Amino acid sequence: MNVLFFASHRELAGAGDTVVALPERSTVNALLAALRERGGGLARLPEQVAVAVNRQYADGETVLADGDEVALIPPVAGG
Amino acid sequence: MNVLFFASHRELAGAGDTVVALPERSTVNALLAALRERGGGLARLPEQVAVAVNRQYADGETVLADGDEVALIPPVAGG
Amino acid sequence: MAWSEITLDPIEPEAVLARVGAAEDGAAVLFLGVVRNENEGRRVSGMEYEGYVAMARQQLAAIAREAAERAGSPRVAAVHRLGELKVGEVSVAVAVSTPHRAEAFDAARYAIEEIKTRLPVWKREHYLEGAPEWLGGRTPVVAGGAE
Amino acid sequence: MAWSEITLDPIEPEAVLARVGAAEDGAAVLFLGVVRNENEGRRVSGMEYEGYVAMARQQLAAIAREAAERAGSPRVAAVHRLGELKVGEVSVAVAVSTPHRAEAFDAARYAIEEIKTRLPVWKREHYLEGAPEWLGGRTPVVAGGAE
Repeated sequence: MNVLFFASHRELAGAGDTVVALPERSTVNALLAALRERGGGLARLPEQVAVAVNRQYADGETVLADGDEVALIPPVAGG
Repeated sequence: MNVLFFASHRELAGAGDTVVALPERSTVNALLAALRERGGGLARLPEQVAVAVNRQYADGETVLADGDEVALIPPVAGG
Repeated sequence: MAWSEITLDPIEPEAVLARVGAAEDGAAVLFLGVVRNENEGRRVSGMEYEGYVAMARQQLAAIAREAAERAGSPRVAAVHRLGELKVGEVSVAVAVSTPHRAEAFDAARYAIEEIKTRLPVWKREHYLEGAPEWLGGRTPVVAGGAE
Repeated sequence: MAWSEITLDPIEPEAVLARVGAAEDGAAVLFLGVVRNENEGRRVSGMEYEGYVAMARQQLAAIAREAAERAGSPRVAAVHRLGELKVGEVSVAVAVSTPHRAEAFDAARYAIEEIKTRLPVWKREHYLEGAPEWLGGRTPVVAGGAE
């Protein structure tokens, strides 16, 4: 599954996106754990991260499906 | 003393202004009473009237001086 | 310095907005009052504004100053038009800019509420059918009639 | 229909205002967010806006729709700019028109608060001295990290 990074997260990841392989019916929280385990900048992801699944904010228990567009959302600062 | 009328008051008075002779140290309320006594449209002035003396809102007890610019202010409806 | 004007000319919103703004401001609010085509179920064809111009100038300047004090920013502009206006024309405009948005919203709202409450301006509504009528408004400060 | 846009081009306030307004509306409110020259005591030279464009478009459209529902008027326009902005440039504009003014103020305020809270947009401040920094903002919906 493809995961998008933005702003400060993009700088931590060193890239705008990455591909993550997860067991079927994994949750958003499992995805975050998998990303942190990669170490490097991603190990320094904040404890609380907002996530969007298919461009909608989603909580940690949301179950992911293959083909979902997942994005990590740093604290927003529009306007 | 010169008294200015606007909008609905102007229509009651049939004129934009009028001259009123009052004893020295008369109040705004005395002026209003004198205007009502003239009869005609002015007898139909509302019971409560706002008054400006020298372009400032003034209450009924305000004492008038010769040369004051007095204006009757109908309910305002700006904007 | 807060800016204000009573005018007979059409109001240009962008010109009012251009009177505010500064490098330290992160927010600007512009309010426009516009003549609308309906009031209390009657179809309106236009609005005639009359003012006590000398006093209205003073009052509008005072309102703009007070709004500037509330905003903590002198960048306040307020203009009210008099004369015959058509539906869709702007009768009043208020612009405020401030470092942060809460103050701009608050001061713009304050200014328009005060304008409606104490600016010595009156309006006569013209209808598609029937005679024009002076609109009832608010009495700013009451002098007792009955002594 | 409420209108919204994520854009890379300069925002023209009068064009946003022109998207609202109708014969039945007596009030219009325009809010502008502007890049300012100072933040928390540091002198700012400009602001770099990054967005998750596909999602930001959806969120801004949803915010405009919600503001329109609150206003009871579909005449809501909202636009957010991305890219590198200089001090004094407009980053966000919201316009609302309604028959009466309270609804226009309320809906404009609602829209900008929601934009600040949930629009997936980030800004990196550039300073006269020192390296640019991503500004801390608000976390919209939190996914727990620790399981």
